[in-house]
Amino acid sequence: MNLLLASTHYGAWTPPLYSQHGGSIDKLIDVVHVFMFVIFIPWAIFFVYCLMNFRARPGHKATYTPIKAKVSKYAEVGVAIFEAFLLLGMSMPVWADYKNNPPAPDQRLEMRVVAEQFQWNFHYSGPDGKFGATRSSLISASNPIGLAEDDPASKDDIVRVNECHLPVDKPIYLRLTSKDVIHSFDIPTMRVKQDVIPGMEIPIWFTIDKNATTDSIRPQMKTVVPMDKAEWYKVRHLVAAVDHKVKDEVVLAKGADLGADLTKGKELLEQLRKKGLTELTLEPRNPLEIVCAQLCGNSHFKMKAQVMTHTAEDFAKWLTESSKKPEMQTDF
Amino acid sequence: MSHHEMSVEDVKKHVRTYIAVFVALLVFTGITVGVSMLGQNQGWTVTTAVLIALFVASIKGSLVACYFMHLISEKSMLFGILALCAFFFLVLLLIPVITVSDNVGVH
Amino acid sequence: MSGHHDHSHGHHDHGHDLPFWRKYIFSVDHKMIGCQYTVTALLFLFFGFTLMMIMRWQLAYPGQAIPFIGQYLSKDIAADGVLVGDGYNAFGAMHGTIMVFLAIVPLAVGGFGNYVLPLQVGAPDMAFPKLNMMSYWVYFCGGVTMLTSFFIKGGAAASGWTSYPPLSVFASSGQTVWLLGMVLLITSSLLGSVNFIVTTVQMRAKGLSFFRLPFFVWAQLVTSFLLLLAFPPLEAAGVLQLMDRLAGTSFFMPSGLVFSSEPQTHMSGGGSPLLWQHLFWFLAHPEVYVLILPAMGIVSEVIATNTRKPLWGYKSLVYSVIFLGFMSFIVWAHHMFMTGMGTTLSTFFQATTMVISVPSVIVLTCLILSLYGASIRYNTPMLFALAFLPMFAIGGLTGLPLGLTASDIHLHDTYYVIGHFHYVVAPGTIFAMFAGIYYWFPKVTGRKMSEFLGKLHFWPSFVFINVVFMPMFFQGMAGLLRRQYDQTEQLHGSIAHGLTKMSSYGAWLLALAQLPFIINFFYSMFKGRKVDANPWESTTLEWAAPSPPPHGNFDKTPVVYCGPYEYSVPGKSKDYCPQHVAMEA
Amino acid sequence: MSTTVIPHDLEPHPLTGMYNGKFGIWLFLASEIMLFGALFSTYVLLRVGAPPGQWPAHGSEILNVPLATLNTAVLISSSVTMVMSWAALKMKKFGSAQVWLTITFLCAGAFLVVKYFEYTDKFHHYQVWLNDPMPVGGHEVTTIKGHLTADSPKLECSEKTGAFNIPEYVIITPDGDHGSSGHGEAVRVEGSKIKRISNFGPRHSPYLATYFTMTGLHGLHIVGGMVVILYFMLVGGAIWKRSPEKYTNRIECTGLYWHFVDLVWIFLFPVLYLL
Ligand code: HEA
Ligand code: HEA
Ligand code: CUA
Ligand SMILES: [Cu+2]
Repeated sequence: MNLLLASTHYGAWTPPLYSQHGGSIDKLIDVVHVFMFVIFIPWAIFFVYCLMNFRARPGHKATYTPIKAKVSKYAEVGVAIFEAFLLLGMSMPVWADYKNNPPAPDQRLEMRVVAEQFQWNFHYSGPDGKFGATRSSLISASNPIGLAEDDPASKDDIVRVNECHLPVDKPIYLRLTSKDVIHSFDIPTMRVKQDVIPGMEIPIWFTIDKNATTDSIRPQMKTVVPMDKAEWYKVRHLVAAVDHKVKDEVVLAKGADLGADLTKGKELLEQLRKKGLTELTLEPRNPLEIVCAQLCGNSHFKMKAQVMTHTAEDFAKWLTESSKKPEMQTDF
Repeated sequence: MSHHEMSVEDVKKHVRTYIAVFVALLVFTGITVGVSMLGQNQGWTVTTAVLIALFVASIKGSLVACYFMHLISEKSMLFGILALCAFFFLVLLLIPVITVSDNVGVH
Repeated sequence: MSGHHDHSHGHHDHGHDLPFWRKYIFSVDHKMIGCQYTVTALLFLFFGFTLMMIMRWQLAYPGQAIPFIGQYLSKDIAADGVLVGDGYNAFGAMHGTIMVFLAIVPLAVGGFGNYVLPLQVGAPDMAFPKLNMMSYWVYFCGGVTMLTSFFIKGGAAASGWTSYPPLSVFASSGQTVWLLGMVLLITSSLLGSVNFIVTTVQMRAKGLSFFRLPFFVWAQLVTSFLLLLAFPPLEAAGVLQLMDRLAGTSFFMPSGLVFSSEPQTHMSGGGSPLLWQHLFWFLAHPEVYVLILPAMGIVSEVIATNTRKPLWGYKSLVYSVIFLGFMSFIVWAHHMFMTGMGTTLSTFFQATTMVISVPSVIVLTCLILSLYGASIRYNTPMLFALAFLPMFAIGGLTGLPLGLTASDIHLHDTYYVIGHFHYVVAPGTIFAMFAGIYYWFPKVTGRKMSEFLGKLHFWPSFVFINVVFMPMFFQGMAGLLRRQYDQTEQLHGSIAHGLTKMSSYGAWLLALAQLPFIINFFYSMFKGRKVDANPWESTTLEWAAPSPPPHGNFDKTPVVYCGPYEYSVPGKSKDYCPQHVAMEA
Repeated sequence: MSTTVIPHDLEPHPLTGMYNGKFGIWLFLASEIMLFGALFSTYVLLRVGAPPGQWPAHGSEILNVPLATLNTAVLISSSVTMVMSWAALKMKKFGSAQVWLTITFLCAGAFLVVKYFEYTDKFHHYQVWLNDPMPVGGHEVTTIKGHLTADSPKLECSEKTGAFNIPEYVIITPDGDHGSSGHGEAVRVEGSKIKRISNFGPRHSPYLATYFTMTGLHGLHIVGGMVVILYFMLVGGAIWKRSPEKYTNRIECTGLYWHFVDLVWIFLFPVLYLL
């Protein structure tokens, strides 16, 4: 399976997990699938047995009377009981936890996420902890959320487009809204998904694992891809993890892109092959992405944002630095 | 009873019922309007107003269904189907409740 | 419409002197209407599949020109032969719409239901023959309306088959055409379902009590109730969306929308996007059972005949589908778990979703236990019917993690969902449809389809359809989202790309595997082996009529003496006792 | 052509007590209940979810209750005449049945005429929403309802949205206190001050959207019923001659439909006009 799914650490089953609540979701997924196999395999064996044993052949006659199948009753009741267990024992508690227990206001990082065709706008309150007012009449390409400059609370606010900085190990509380159509806020690696609906503000919250800073997970995802498996599609988001050398000549420097564009990317791979490079050591340019999970128009597939996770100190540093430069607010 | 084998006498009896129902419907229409005006003057709560209005409308509706549409003399098979329909109708009417009440977001 | 000449010879023997257009075009005979439905629906099935094959090219080779056909596609759909984003979305939305509303439902209900149901209940025709004809032509107009939307400015509807507003209200005029088409299709279904219910309840042959009805009839009856009561809310929703698009109302448009940086102050606002989702899924969940129930009905008929023994647990089958039908009205919001639903509601809908899986389990159990002690004949219809069982099991089981909110967080809107429902509708329903076609072909034409070509159709289809859909579960697990014009734009999409290619190749090979079927279908119609009225030695009433049945169906009005599946009754000379033959003591 | 005899085309089936047509029409009505159910559901949702002030406290603030009461009476009458027509047929009095049928048709027509006046009245009534409050008749207002005067420029629709473009200016005679027209002095409002302008048509507000959609759909049902009734007024004699029983049945089915349409109105009236 790993071969088929490409040889990265992105996994053959669920993707890697960097959030605290995600473990219980994964566990449920695993248990359900085990359950499914436990039902399906005996079922399939019995099926095949019947197909072989009861085929029409000379001298073989069907029996009119139905078999007395207590087993089927047990199986049906068993299925029902197990479903009840899945529901009551696993799914509902997780969901209740996911929905009912928001982190206390003084312990969380609160921010606003405003979705639109086709970008994610992130609004941080800045060091003062107060969100500036927004007005739809002020919205423009350079002020995507319509932040009111005349509101003092907006002075230190930070607005970022398609770039989201988050601290690890601190509850994050997002208030999701949309300006136009329905989007869906999805971070597969965090097991977070929530539709973003215009006219509503929907909160979600989660906490990122302590050691899941971008800088530390990127190298974990390092992988070696043989040149003949390196199709452009599979490597387009990956960069060279080390200097690639052929006879001491660096043909692909560390951090180099494999090309964001189909033709150029293919050419580059071709060149590398010609130069005699046999394998690539790669890592994701950015391992954490926010994607849009709800069809929202022709560029829905491109609607994504990069998540940069930082330690508490780094995040605080980023926050103060970014808010100090008001002209940076809408610089994207 | 099926209308199939109805005698002229039966029909004449029916006609008298129809007239009575007609009068009742007109009276109830008057009541609805009157009550609603009263309610507006007295400043009843929306719930009261809705309940009364729907109550009167239901009476009128039942009269039409039972007598004009002869529901009162139909067989139980039809009731079964209409009960099913009524149940799903109620489910439909729950949609607003569930959309508004149990959503983590705010409108 | 090409299908009308196909069944001509079928009616030569019964010399009513109807003009051509009364006999083949505006026919009121349920059998001709059934054939019209079948052929039209098969053409749409083929068309829907073609759209998907084109989309699968873009998925496997994003940004590369589509071979052969790319250059002929209009500018709204493809630029320089490369599918564009809007074109992909339009094809996707239309694939879903066509497959569900124009292919499978008309085939399963309009085609099989119309042809077989009156015969199986021993009726001379449907209760309302003219209404029946109308319902076909309204469906036909709905189909043509949908197709024209490909040619108007801006292209066909591109907001998914689910048409969620506000996106669908902002969308180009293809969406309006989609809505008009849907209103026609819904009307057609309503007319049809009234006809089916009345026919089943009022026109059963003498002696044919409800518990002697073939299971297929039961499945159709429940299906008709689903259509009757679930479709109108979508019709209402369609009207509301039309109002939003054409009359500028705001039923689904909340206040304060800003579209491409322009505040939408010309609208009143105050609407609710979630309202559409509720009304849509209130139909669309029962609709998925509309797709599966007739399929279960067909499979049961084929299995009963070819196991040569009574169906196991006929009554529990009947109660299960009734319960299934009822429950299907109260699970719809499991498609909306990610809309911000709180714990109360999600608990309710998860619970009903788990409950509804129980009758499916019972149906499948009954069918598989019917195999025990059987004498299974492996002919083509039986192969397809048997393949239905494990495929439906896989599709159904993968519904469970979707029905549990917690796991749905990760799986919602990923290819896992696509995998789940294609397992039920493609190797599930489509295979059942194939089984039905092979099974009843001799009744319709008096000729059998070729067994050799049939097996040449079955085996590759079985293999390749799994190649198409199995990888989707793994992709979905990896987080790959559905409705992606270019999956490799995202990190996890690019990583799962190998599987995408595999799936695409599977789809194209699957198309090749349909060639034997198409050849077989037309060849056997004219040149197939002639057979008598009851070639499978079956018990239900349709086999009591001549093949093809004349106008009015039965030579002599049948009377029913026993249950539907009296096979291998001990002490009888033959291994089957037809329903219309009084059993010797 | 068809020698096929459909069982229970005329005589009732013992299980349901109904002939095919009647059973069919009841099933159809069940589906209609679900259709209007969805619309009522929409009404409730939009009303409950509306921010304060967006929805009128009572429909009578905007709509004409006396006219609608009249219409209710008209429709109820038509229901009675319809059932009388059927009763007459049962008594084998074809002539008077046709008379009752004709009265039903005329009532339906009258209903539509009244509805037409109600509709056009709404389309000639306007509301202007302002960017900033301005003084009108001694109060600061953010919105003005009223009629445009003759010298107000003609409003044009935007091609993209279908809504009125903001005109250069409008001259509007504000409504009196209770929505009656023609009070107060006409005011001139510059286009730059206008946020939005709309007549009291469907796009005006969720309330009117619901009103027009529900009554419009109901009106279409009336029109459909009228077509059927007209058909039987014209060819009834021929069917009666061929089979009196068949004709009686058809009128019964038509009646069932017609009473249902009446029944829907009985609910629409209080819901839209009075609440
Ligand atoms: C024919 C169509 C069909 C059928 C039958 C089903 C059946 C089921 N479906 Fe599916 N579903 C769809 C078509 C169908 N579905 C479609 C089209 C969508 C997507 C729409 C869209 O978004 O575009 C969808 C989406 C969908 C979702 C939403 C996912 C999401 O968007 O996040 C969910 C969630 O609950 C779900 C659940 C189920 C369940 C629990 C069943 C159950 O009824 C399944 C029950 C069956 C079984 C449980 C298997 C049976 C038994 C055995 C294996 C026997 C073994 C037994 C013993 C040993 C005793 N489906
Ligand atoms: C009944 C419903 C149905 C059926 C049968 C199918 C069948 C198939 N679907 Fe379908 N699909 C949907 C309903 C269906 N689909 C829906 C609702 C969606 C969601 C749309 C949305 O997102 O809005 C979807 C989406 C969807 C996607 C996801 C697209 C995306 O999200 O971007 C994909 C991807 O591969 C896909 C593939 C296929 C394939 C390969 C088949 C194949 O199985 C097809 C196989 C077909 C045949 C085997 C037919 C053979 C018949 C003939 C050859 C006829 C012969 C003719 C004569 C004799 C005249 N479908
Ligand atoms: Cu935003 Cu998809
Ligand atoms: Cu569902």
